[in-house]
Parts: sequence; structure tokens; C-alpha cells
Amino acid sequence: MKIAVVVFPGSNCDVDLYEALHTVCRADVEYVSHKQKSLAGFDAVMLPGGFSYGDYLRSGAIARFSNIMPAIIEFANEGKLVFGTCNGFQILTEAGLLPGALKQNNSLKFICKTVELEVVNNQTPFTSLYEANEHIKLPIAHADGSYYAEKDVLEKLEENGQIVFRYAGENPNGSLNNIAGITNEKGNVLGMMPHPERAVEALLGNEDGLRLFRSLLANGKKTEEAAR
Amino acid sequence: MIATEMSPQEIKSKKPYLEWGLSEKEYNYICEKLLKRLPNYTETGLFAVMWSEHCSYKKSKPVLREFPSKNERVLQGPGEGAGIVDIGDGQAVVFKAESHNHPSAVEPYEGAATGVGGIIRDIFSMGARPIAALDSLHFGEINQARTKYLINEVVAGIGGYGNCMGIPTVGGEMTFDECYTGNPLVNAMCVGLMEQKDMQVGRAKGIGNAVMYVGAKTGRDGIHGATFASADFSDEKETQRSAVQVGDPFMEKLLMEACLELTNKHADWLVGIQDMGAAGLASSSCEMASKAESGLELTLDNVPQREPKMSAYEIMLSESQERMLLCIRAGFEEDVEKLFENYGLEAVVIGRVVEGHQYLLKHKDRVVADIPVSSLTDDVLEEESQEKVPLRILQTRENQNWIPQINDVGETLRKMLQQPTIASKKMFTQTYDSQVRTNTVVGPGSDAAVLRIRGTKKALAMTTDGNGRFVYLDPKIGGKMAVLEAAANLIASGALPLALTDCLNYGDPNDPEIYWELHQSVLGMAAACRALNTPVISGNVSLYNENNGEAIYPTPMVGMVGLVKELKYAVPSFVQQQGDLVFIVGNTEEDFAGSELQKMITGEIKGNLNDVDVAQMSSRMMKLLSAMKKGLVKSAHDLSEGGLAIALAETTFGTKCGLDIKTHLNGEELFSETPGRFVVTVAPESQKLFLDEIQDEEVTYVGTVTNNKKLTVAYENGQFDLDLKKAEGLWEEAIPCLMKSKD
Amino acid sequence: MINVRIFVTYKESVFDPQGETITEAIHSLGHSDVKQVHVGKFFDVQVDSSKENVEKTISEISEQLLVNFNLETYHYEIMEEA
Amino acid sequence: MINVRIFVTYKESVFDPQGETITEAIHSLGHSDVKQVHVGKFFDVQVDSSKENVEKTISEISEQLLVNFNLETYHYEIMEEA
Ligand SMILES: Nc1ncnc2c1ncn2[C@@H]1O[C@H](COP(=O)(O)OP(=O)(O)O)[C@@H](O)[C@H]1O
Ligand SMILES: [Mg+2]
Repeated sequence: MKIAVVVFPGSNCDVDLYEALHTVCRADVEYVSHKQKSLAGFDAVMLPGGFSYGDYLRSGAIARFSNIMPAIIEFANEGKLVFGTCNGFQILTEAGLLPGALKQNNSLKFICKTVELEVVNNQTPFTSLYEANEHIKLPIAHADGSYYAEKDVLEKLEENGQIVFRYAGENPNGSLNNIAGITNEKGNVLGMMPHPERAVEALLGNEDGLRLFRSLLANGKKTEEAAR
Repeated sequence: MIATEMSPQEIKSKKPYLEWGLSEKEYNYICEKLLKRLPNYTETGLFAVMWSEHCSYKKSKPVLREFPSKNERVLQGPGEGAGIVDIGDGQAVVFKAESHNHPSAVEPYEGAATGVGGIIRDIFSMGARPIAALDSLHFGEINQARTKYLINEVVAGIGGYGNCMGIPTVGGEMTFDECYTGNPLVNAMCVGLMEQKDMQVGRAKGIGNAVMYVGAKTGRDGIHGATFASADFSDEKETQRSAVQVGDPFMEKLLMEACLELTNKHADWLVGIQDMGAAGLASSSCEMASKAESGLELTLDNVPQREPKMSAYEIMLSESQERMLLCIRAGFEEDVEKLFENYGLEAVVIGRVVEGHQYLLKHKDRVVADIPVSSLTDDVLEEESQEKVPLRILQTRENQNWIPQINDVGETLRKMLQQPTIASKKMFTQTYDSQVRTNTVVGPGSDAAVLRIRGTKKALAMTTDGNGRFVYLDPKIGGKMAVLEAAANLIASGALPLALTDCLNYGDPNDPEIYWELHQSVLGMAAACRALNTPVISGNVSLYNENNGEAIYPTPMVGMVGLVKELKYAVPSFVQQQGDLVFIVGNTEEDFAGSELQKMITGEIKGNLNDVDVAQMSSRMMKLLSAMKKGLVKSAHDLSEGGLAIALAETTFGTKCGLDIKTHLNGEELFSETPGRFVVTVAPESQKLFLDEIQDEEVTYVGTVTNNKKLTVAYENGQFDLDLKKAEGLWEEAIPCLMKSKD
Repeated sequence: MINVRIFVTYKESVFDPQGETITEAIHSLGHSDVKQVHVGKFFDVQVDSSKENVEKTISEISEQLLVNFNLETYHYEIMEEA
Repeated sequence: MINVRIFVTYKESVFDPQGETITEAIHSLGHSDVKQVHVGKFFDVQVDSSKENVEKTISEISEQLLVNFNLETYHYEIMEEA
């Protein structure tokens, strides 16, 4: 299984995602520039955190128009795995691959800390190695992480099991329904504000994010085998 | 802004240069001795900025020569963008600190942000990837709306820039004293990591080679910034225009990535690289020519400009941010253009290295400057400064020191935990991304930050320290203590101190008492540097830190970096396990002058400091480090503000443990601030080996780690119990509470 | 050249934390007569186009880029022709 | 109740990186007729006061809180009396 980590101008967690996959999970991973137009040969694509285009206008608003975006949208529509963390989540909502939007934290401040999360849905390709309703800890680091969607959209998310992660302790940013991460209707696109790639090594104090990448790699492999 | 330029004659008669910070004596020297003619408007401007304290260090140079700047590990000492130290395996660590006090006092968000931006450029201009940022911040007491505004904006500015760049802000310090109310100190430090083979220098040599400009366009930002930093400032007047520099971290991120690609992958194209900092294009270009003893010819029309109708003077002196100057081997100009274009950036040839040693500037088909390069960089009139021992010091020398009397030690400890200088700074540090790049093993809130170096067993530890109170009471002893404190922080993390950078923050050096403070504290710092074998490899001087004629405490900030040889022996600052034994390394004396306790009880800082034996402290630290390297130590925390009592409480915060302590010290001595002490925990089975290793009569066993959240201390004349859960709450809530309260 | 000012605000259903914080700060300054503050942003756009075409350009850039319809709404004013 | 809209913009010559980035993004969408974009913010303020007093309140809160005079300048419009 081959994974693309897309690098936008201003991405800065690209190295972290890459290292988590390459060094820790020993996965086959490659950086892909926002200028490229194709994702041919890749089985999953990841959008890293950071400040694409300086977060100017709105976080993720300008990255949505990158050359690579049509390929990512097509990739998602084909049912392949797409993952966005932090700024990657913001880009996915701006691009319409995920519903809703991320607005400025209620505190109006950037916040970097470890928060408690509930794995609400472990039936996704990204979370199958977590227990149902398991509580885990992951770091967050964002200024615009307050999830917002209209009431009917929220209801649909709840009904379809699209809410994958919820803040379980304090809600750090004002997200509606304590939403920390959601998928699209099909379940092949996941966006989340917390950073699992920062929690993959005991040395750095937290390994709770590791199973997300392992789930994805395991499910990717299964799909590959099925295809054969 | 500047309608018509004055002629050389008008300059001579109207003396605008006085306002730009050039003295009449200097002007006359330039006319009579250096040029043997009258300088024109642009030339006069160039002299004014290049001869400012900020660029020339004309006042502080004699003092800076006191610092040791070399040892077996130093690859690059002071004089370049940043200093470089060998850390083995062909790698090197690069670091420097920079003050942005005056810009931050005027416009705190942008002042702090551009301070961070500037220091990051210094690091990647050496060919190193910035891996961490730190800060050192000193504000007034949190009791005025203006101070709260300054704190919030400065912290937001530092975070805003570093977070966007993706460089973790991993540590720093923050203190609060009345003297900083009108003139806060905002010092930023950046640490970079590099392969020694990628080392770069800021040189423009080789006749015919191109001078290329990259990064943001030039506007009229910060014109006179460099000279402004050298003159006591008053509030900026309300105008429709503004010369405040605004940072663009997004641009800098692109610039950094592009420059790193150039330095690390295309070294053969590159002759030299330097960032445009204070005094912008003027200082970067003539320094690059000066260091290579070259001549330079620049065509200013080619400089990318953001605003119309900029004069040569404005183009040269602009302090627009996020710009770099490159010297590129002739023939590779287009390759460089392409490389930068790939990052969406413009690289433009603005001149060439030429024969001789003249600095030749052309603008709109006119020669606007034609002067020897060295006249700007080397011929500066060094100034001899007067020195005088301040009256306050002469007077206290005759007085007895204050000795505290405490009735309720437990209550005093609770109050001390809530003093802003001691209380938790989490409210601020959690607005910094301290983890990005996933190398941060120990982040903010410990003695020193620790970052692993990927692909090796090594790690780097880093810290910033400065205690203006001690330096105010006795500059020389205070100077020693500043360096020792930084070293102690690194040792407590299991790192060998390598070298240091500094920001020397003082008042008006024309005041002989202030110059004496500067000189004495540098002598003290230098003595400690020698004892520790930690040379000063880079630094910065910030003078004229005054408001309404009142100087700040003399505040040298020390930024120190240490090497953790094997990460597995790095120890945390908090206690680990029930049953571990607690030791104090270092004897406690009656050191209350300048202590947090003195400030809290008397509201004053007063008295004489006891001298410190730097050789003895250094040897004690090395012994402790060697015990750590043998795996004999489970946690270590250095004692600083608030002394032993505070250190004991701090080592339990965030854990499930408590401490049961018995000591021969009296209640007051629990708060004494004798430097160079540590509280260390050791597993019972390691006790003997640990004591053999330390071999110091100054090690005292004081108790054990427990599994209840209680600090029990039996001291010479009493006993107290502290509920650690409550105490931690007080310590965490103190600053948020002060920041929220209406004044 | 036509100058257009595009106003973008949160939809009414969306909580505006900045407006809330500013209102509180204004009250703590003693201005109890200020009842409510809402924050919005505007874009001053210079378009080199004819009057007929400018409206199309403005609504296109607003809808494609400047406004996120999940959260925001917009309107614009043609300021002047230069 | 009086509704006032306070407009805050960067002073002339202050570098506005956001405006530049947005302009570039608009160009890359193909709208080459858009020459320049400047971003500003506005505050819609409801004041419970008389017409005579409202101007004083507005200039006070602007100067004390809403505007950073190092970089910004402001003006306001009284929208309507409710
Ligand atoms: N220990 C480290 N700390 C910070 N940055 C690092 C570290 N190791 C590698 N990097 C950076 O991460 C990126 C990817 O690393 P690497 O694969 O070694 O470089 P490259 O892809 O240029 O060959 C590079 O930008 C490199 O500078
Ligand atoms: Mg690589």
C-alpha cells in the first residue's frame, strides 16, 4: 500500500506524518507536491497540518484551489482513503469533501495541549483497531478548530455514524456536539483536528495515535488482497 | 514621506544626522578623515545606520571582547548570523538570540512576531534547519491594563509566527517586575541543526558574481528602525502612515524552505547568504562585501518594491521583513531564479561583486553612493565609555542583609506558589505549538527543553535564563549566576552544556553607572563561561532600555544549549516513583537578597549577594551529570526562584506522588536562593553508587517519594503539610486569575 | 476601474465568539450603553471591468473563494468608478 | 437604539500579506480583471444612547479597544436609529 502526503505551501506537519508512517509504521510513503495533478499509484492520501497559504482568508480556503485538489476529489469519489488532520481537515471541509466548517476557537487563541477523546465509531477503515467508545488521548494544536454545521447536517452526521471522534473531557474549542473528527457519508474520508501523528512514539510520551495508522494500513492491505 | 532630499551642503548646515543618531564628531570625522568630502543624503543615511550601536556595537565592543568565544567544539563564533557548535557525527547545532524590546514596546504583536522571524532567518542563513524556538520575556507587574495587553500581544506574536512556521516554541522564561512596565524585554532564541558540510557564511566575493535579492518586496517599513533602537523612544505619533514592520510567517516559511534547498543541495551555486535584518539591504550588503574585502555595485532600480517612488535612502534602509541576500556564482543566476520560483518566490539580480573595495549604489541612472566599504563597517569610531559604581551599591555594601522571619511556613509556601514569577505559565505556553516536527521529548514547563535528533541516540537540551534582580544587586556575581543557572537547567535534564548565546539588555550606556553594570556583569558571565567551558558563540546587545529616564534592571539573558549523549539517560524534572530517595545536592546558605521571598514580603530587592565559586559549582554539576550518565538518577530539578520549598512542590506537580521530607534547615532557609543546588531522586538500590559518584560533602539525604499527594516537611524549628492537589491548583490558577481581574 | 466593497459576516445562527469577547471588554471599560457587537470582514476590491461585468466577477469570486456558505453570508456595494 | 458600523483598515503603506495572498489566489482562479484586494474588518455596534452621545461612545471604544493605531485607522457610519 502506497501513501501520499500532500505538501501545500505552508504545510508544516508534513514531516510528522511522513515520519509516523515511514519510520514508525514502516509504510511506503511519499511526499506529493500541491502542484502535481495526479495521484496515480497511490492507495491513500493524507493532508497534513500546518498553515497552508498562511491561513490567510480562512484556514484551508486557498489550498482548496491547488492543482492537486481535483485529483484528491476524484480519489475520494472512487472510494479510496483520504485522511486530513488539522489544516488537512480544514482543507477537506473547504473543498466540500466533508460537511460543515471549522471556525476560530471560542477562546480566540491557538491552543496546544493533549485532550481526551472518545472513539465514537470504530467501524471505519481508520479506527478499526480501537475499541468501541474507547477513550484515548491525542494532542491538538490549532487556532481554528471549532466545528460548525447546520442543525440538519449535525443530525445526519449523528444518524449515519459519521462522527468518529468526540472530545470526551473539556471541549477545547467550542465544537458543536463536541465533534473532533468526522467522515463523509461513505466513510472513506476522515478529517480530524487532533494530531494522531504526534502520538506514535513512547519516547514522546503518547502512542494513542498509532492504531489509527495501523488500522488504515491493515484495511488498505485487506482491500489490496481482495482486489487480487 | 521624504519630499526632496537635502544637498550635502544642506546636510552639513541643517544636521539631520543628529536625529538619525550620528553625532557631530562622527559626521565631521566622516567628512574630513574618511571621505574627504561631504557625504550626500543616501551616504549620510548609510553611515547613520551602519554606525548605530545596533549595527556597529561601537559602545559595547570593548566589553564583548571579555567573553571567551572559542573552544574545541566551536565551528563558528560571533560575527556571522549565528554561532555553530560541533555535536559529533558530522552534525552541528546552530543558535542565536535576538532582542526586540523597543519594537515590542510600541507594537507588541508585530514587534514580537518580527523578532522571532528575524532570529529564524539568522539560523537558516547558516545552512541549518531551525528546530526550536525559545523566548525570554520580562514584563511589569500584572496589575495594569496596559501590561496585560502587552503580555497578551507579545505572547500571541511569538506564537503566531513560530506556529505558522512550524518551528516548535519549546521553552523560555517569563518574569514580572515593576522596572519592566514601560519597557518590556522580548528576547527570542532559535536553535538549528545542520550537517557540518552545509555550513554557509555571509560573504560576497569573486569578481563578477551576482548579488541576488530574494523574498518579500521592499516597502517603507521600519525606516530608522536600527537607529531608533539606539535612542530613547517616545510614543509613536498618530499619523495616517505607519512604518511599523509587519511579519509574514507564510512568506518566511517558503523562503526558509527555498533557502535550505539552495544551501543543502546546491552549495556549488552559492558563495554567501545573509538575512536582511536591522538596517536591511544596507547592512547585509556591505557586511557581505566587508567580510570578503570585496567591492560591490548595486542597481537599486532592480530591488523589488512594494510602494511607488521609493528613494535610494528608503530602499537601502527599509526593514521590510522576510528578505535574504545571496551571492551567487556567475552563470547560476537562472538556476537560482528557477529554484525560488518553484516556491512562488522572486529572486532578482540587483548587483555584482566588482574590483576594488568601493560600495557603489546606482538609482535612476545616478550614482547615489560611492564610498569605501570599510568606512561603513570597520572605521566606526569606537567609543570609550565612563564607568562609575552606582550609589545604591556603595550604600548597601555597608548595610546588614535582610533576614526574613516567617511564622507560618506552609502558608508562605502557598503564597509563594502564586507569585507570578513562580506560578505556572501554562496559560501562555499552551498557545505555542511546542510539538510540531515531533522531536520534542521535553517541552515547556521543565528546567530545559529536550529535543531528540532523529536517527541518532542524541538529543539537544536548551534553556533561556536571566535574573535581573541579582544583576541589579551585584552585576558581577549576578552575571555568574545567570550563566550557572542556565547550565544547571541543562545539567538537570542530563545534558552537557556546550555553549551559549546572550542578549544583553541594559539602560542608557552613556550613564557611567549603567556602563559599569554592563561591564561588571559581562566579567561575571565570562568567568562562569570559562569555568564551564561554555563559550559565547553569538549574541545581541540591547541598550537604552529606559522609560521616563528609569532604567530596567540590568538583564543579561543567557540562552544555552547542551548535548544529551544518550537520550535514555535524560531525566525528567518531576519525581518518578514511591520509595525513591530524595537528595539535595549543594549546601544552603542565607541567600535572601534579591529572592522571591524578599520581594513578596518587603516589596523590595535589596542587599548584598554572596559570591559564588564558579569552579566548585562547575565540578559539582559535572559529577551530577556523570551520575546521570550511569543511570543512577531518576529525576533532577534545579533550585531557583523560591528555593528548596518551591522546588520540592514543583517536582510533584503533574504526578501522583508526594514527598516526605526531613531537613536541618530552618523554615526561612527553605526559601533561600543559594545558586547551584539540585533536588534529585534516586532509586534505593542506586543510593550507594550515586553517593560514590557524587563524592561531595554537600549532598544531603532529605526524605522519600510517597504515593499520596502531600508534601510533608519537618524542618529545624517546625513542620508543615501541604495538600499538593490544592497547591498545584493555586500555582496553575494564579496567572489566569491576575490576567482576568479588573484593575 | 471600479471599486467594490464586499461585506462578509457570520450567518445569524453561528456563534461569534469575537463579538462576544469584545462586548464584554467594552462593558469592562465602562461603556454599558453598548448593547451588542458583531464582527465582520470586508474586502475592498478593484476591478478593471465594465459596470455590466463587474457584478458577475464579484459574485464569482465571492462564491468561489471569499465566502464560506456553511458559516457566512455576504453582500456588496459598488463604491465608485475611478 | 442606534446602529453604528465601524470600519477598521490598515494604514496606508502597512504591509498587508493577507490581501496579497488573496489577490494571487483570485488571479489563479482566472479573474485577471481583479487588480487589488484589501482586507478590513468592521464592527456592527448597537448603542443605547442619544444621537449626541453616540459619537463620543464610538470614538472612545474605537480608540481604547477596537483600533490599533500603530497599524490601523478607522471611520464609522451611523446606520439607522432603531
Ligand atoms: N532531527 C531532525 N530535526 C528536524 N528536522 C529534521 C530532522 N531530521 C530531518 N529533518 C528534516 O525533515 C525533512 C525530511 O528529512 P530527510 O528525509 O532527512 O531529508 P530529505 O528529504 O531532504 O532527504 C528535511 O526537511 C529535514 O531537514
Ligand atoms: Mg526524506
